[in-house]
Amino acid sequence: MARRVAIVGTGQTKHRSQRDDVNMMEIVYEAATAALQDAELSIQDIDAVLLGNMEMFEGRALPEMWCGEGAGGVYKHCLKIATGGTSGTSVAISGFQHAASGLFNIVMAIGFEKQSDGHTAAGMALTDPFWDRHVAAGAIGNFALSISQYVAARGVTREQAAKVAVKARRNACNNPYAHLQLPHITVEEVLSSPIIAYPVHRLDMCPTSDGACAVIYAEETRAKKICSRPAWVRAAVTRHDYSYLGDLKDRLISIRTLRDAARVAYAKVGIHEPLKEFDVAEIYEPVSYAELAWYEALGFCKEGEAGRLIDNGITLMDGELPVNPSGGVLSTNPIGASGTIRVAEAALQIHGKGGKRQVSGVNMALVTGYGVYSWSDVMILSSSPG
Amino acid sequence: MSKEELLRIPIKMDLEYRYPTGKHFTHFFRVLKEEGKIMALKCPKCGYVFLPPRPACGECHVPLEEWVQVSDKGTVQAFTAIHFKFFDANLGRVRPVPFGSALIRLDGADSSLNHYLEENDVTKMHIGMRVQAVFRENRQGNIGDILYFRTIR
Amino acid sequence: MYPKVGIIGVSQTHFEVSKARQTISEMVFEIAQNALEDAGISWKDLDYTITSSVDLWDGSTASNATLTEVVGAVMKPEMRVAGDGLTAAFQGMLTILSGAAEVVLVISYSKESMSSRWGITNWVFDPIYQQTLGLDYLSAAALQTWAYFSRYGVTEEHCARVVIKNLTDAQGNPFAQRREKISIEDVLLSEVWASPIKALDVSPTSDGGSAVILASERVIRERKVEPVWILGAGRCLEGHYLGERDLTEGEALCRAARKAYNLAGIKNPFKEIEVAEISCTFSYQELLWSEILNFYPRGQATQLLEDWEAGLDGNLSINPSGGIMAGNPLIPAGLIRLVEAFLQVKGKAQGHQVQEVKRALAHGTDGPCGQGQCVMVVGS
Amino acid sequence: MEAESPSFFIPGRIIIPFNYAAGAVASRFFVALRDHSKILGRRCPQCTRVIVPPRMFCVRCFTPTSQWVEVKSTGTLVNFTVVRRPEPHHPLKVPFAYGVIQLDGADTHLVHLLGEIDLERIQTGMRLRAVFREKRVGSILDIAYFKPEDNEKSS
Repeated sequence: MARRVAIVGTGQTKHRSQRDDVNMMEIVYEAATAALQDAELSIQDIDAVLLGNMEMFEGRALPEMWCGEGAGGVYKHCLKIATGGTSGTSVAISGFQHAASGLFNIVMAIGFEKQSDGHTAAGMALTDPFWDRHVAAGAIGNFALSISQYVAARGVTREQAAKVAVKARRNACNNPYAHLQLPHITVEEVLSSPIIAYPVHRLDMCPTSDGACAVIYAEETRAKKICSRPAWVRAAVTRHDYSYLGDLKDRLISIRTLRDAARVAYAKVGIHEPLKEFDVAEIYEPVSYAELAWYEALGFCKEGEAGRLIDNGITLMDGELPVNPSGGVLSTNPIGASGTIRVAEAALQIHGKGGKRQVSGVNMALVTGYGVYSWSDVMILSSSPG
Repeated sequence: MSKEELLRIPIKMDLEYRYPTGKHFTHFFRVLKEEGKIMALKCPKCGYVFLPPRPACGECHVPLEEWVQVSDKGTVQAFTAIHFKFFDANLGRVRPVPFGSALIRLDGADSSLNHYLEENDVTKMHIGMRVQAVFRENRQGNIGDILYFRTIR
Repeated sequence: MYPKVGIIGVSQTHFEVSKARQTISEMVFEIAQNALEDAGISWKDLDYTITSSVDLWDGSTASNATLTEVVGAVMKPEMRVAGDGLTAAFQGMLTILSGAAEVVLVISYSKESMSSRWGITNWVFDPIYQQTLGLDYLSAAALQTWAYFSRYGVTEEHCARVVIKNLTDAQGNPFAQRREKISIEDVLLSEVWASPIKALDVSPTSDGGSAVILASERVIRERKVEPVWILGAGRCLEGHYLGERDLTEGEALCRAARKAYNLAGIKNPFKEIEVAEISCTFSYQELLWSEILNFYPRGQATQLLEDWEAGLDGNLSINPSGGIMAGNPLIPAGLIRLVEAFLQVKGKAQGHQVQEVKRALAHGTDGPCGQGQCVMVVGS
Repeated sequence: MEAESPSFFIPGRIIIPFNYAAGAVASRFFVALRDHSKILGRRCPQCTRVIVPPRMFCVRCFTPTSQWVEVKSTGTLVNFTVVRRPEPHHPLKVPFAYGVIQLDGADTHLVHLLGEIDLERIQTGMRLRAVFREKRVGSILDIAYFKPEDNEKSS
């Protein structure tokens, strides 16, 4: 009953720590028009516009009311999805569902954040008012605690984590939209950057960015007309977990949401050996250590072998499975858009429009999203509709 | 174009909220305030002991009604020391750093509480470390009644 | 509309000025449990949860995060529509139509007693040109009222009669918050908040929420349940800057309704729909929305008052529950309308049941002056 | 079952100083207000409307606006309300009035405050003139309010 759907266009802004030249609504416009241009469509072709964003970071209630104008949502079906850090992938999944439902033919999903307008750490620490708010220190605090467990259990070293941070910022140099482009960054530099929360160094962590990203979905017949090599959505799976930071015993170690979402998505597409079968992965790594934990949860390696994967360069641009050729969240982090950027970058790789960051012959791409206290989204895109 | 002045519009959010503690949290905070005890809720089906307390078990979907007292002593499950300064919207100012924080599984509970450590030197922290709650003198009925957890042997 | 999605269970809270004895998560758990019980299914049957809430209303970041266990989303998918609850039901329907789920819980709630309604809605307005002027939903609605009055000759007295109509009808609704008997004079003489809107023209702030359980046609056939089918739905947004909008023409609602009517095959809504539950935070909106929904020709919605007062609203009953005027929080208001539409079609609306309801319309709105609009038509 | 105990309330005050980028177009509009007490609009090349306050793109046509146009600081009142319920987010003490104003030379309406005006005698169709604040900072409130044009010096 559901229809096949593909991504036929993507658009991003140039992500920076502070975009003064555009306001929040205009940054959405920039991404929307870029995606329309990429798909060679006009706004009239779009049936539905979906927005994803973290409203507290800019102190907005119903930001789609204002920013919907920039998204081209005026006189269209337009709504906003917000699920914390996974907002960007959630809105992408909602976009897919809209197009697959049969009620909409061409749908645009846009993630955006203008962190320079607010205080992200302040917004992020406004967790539940009874328990965590009193002590919470946003995503950094959450990750620092989680990493202390992961390091103890798996014995990954800070050098291995730093290698992930280096890979991301070097890859970012090939991505004209990336925020942090550091061609000469070294492991030593990461390790000598200040500790922000033990054991996380500043350069282990993602930056805060202003940016927006749009992806355009089309149902099968239109997708084939619009795009010579559509990126078909083959799976989209979400898993959420308990409410409080202390609820999960082994946070990054098991990351059961990501494991289960990947298991279901892989089964749907018939993936048995992810490291071999995926040509590229765009995964949501807000901190260097998380990428290592995700390698295990996504089945790229056995438990405890994530450090070896990065040591051996398996996930570098010229490795067996390039992970985050875009530079990832570690290089670019407009939070509500960060997940959408993963989807767009994976689609871009299938479209063959990756420019200097293009991996050759991408047929199968993996996308993940992460948010709140370990919520996960997994999407699989492919050059074949399956 | 490059010389154009780009402006920002400052708007200060200052919103007041009153969060009612409801049935479960009221009981927890009342017992904490009046008796200095830490209470948790036990799932009648799987036996999991939840701290913080909450209306339902997420696995069994049954309401939680059975209160059990848990110890004020526990084991550190995860730890950190926060060094970066950030604006605390709850305080309306930057929160003082560094501070130690940990996920602490109190004896008798199955989930952990996210709270402050007295210690802020990570070289003196480890997973499995034993800690004990230090209570505020004039308890008011909120989580701040536990000031922090101190290291014990 | 084919394939079909049905509503198999609903629940709503009693609406109150303050539900201080419950936290949000306690309230939400109660709503969800009751909806599952009404549908006769268990938590394990749920494939997907759609929540609808807004961080600033809840006073915390990603506020759905504290609800995972009480909405059945531990190790399951949840998606939050950060706006109108009826739009969340729309998303829930799409989740089923797209093949991602077969049984979906849609839940929406708000506790307006925790903060200030007008203070929060000031943060909806763009910070560049409108927010610093101090606009909120109240002052924006007042501008819309004048625009409507001056174009169509509607008066304050008409609006007062809308209030009386709703509060009278609310007396039959066991969930309604405001059921006191008041007179037209009481409304007209109540304190002016933003002319011509007076205190009693405005729905009271409220705590509460509602839920619906949606299911695929396959599940419904397999379980042999009698659902209320979703026949059509539409959602639309219009521009944000008040000075660029024609506040009386309701283009967004017009388009959302057209889409819903087309899918449901409805040509004359006044004749083909028996009950309409529409979202009216302010009294004038019941008249304005009724016209744009094409129940009455433009400028003639006051006829609904004549009909109601003469007991002749048999053709199309508007807000027999007493509607939002009797007290519903803004965010879940649209989903509560869907619950009411369900109850009417099922014949389970108790004291406010309208006879022989085959089709009912639910309407939800968010944003200032109905900037975002959602319409859903359901039926047996 | 023990009797239900009344709740405590955990007070929460959310204090965050936001600082919103106006963007290039609104910045230039504000700079003109601040430095020259001038009101600028932008013209849409497609529908040719002059949009005030100006936008980087036309919301109707989804096309970038192309040209700066100065409009008059006088106009006609098309809609209004008198606010009497006080709120902390109001810029003025109640009672005060909002107006929707058709500025001379603009094709859209401007929403702003009304001042130096008898609140009982506001009428649509009234001619209005912008009153600029003495100390201007680059904000929509650099226009203090609009006052009746024929009402010299106010009452």
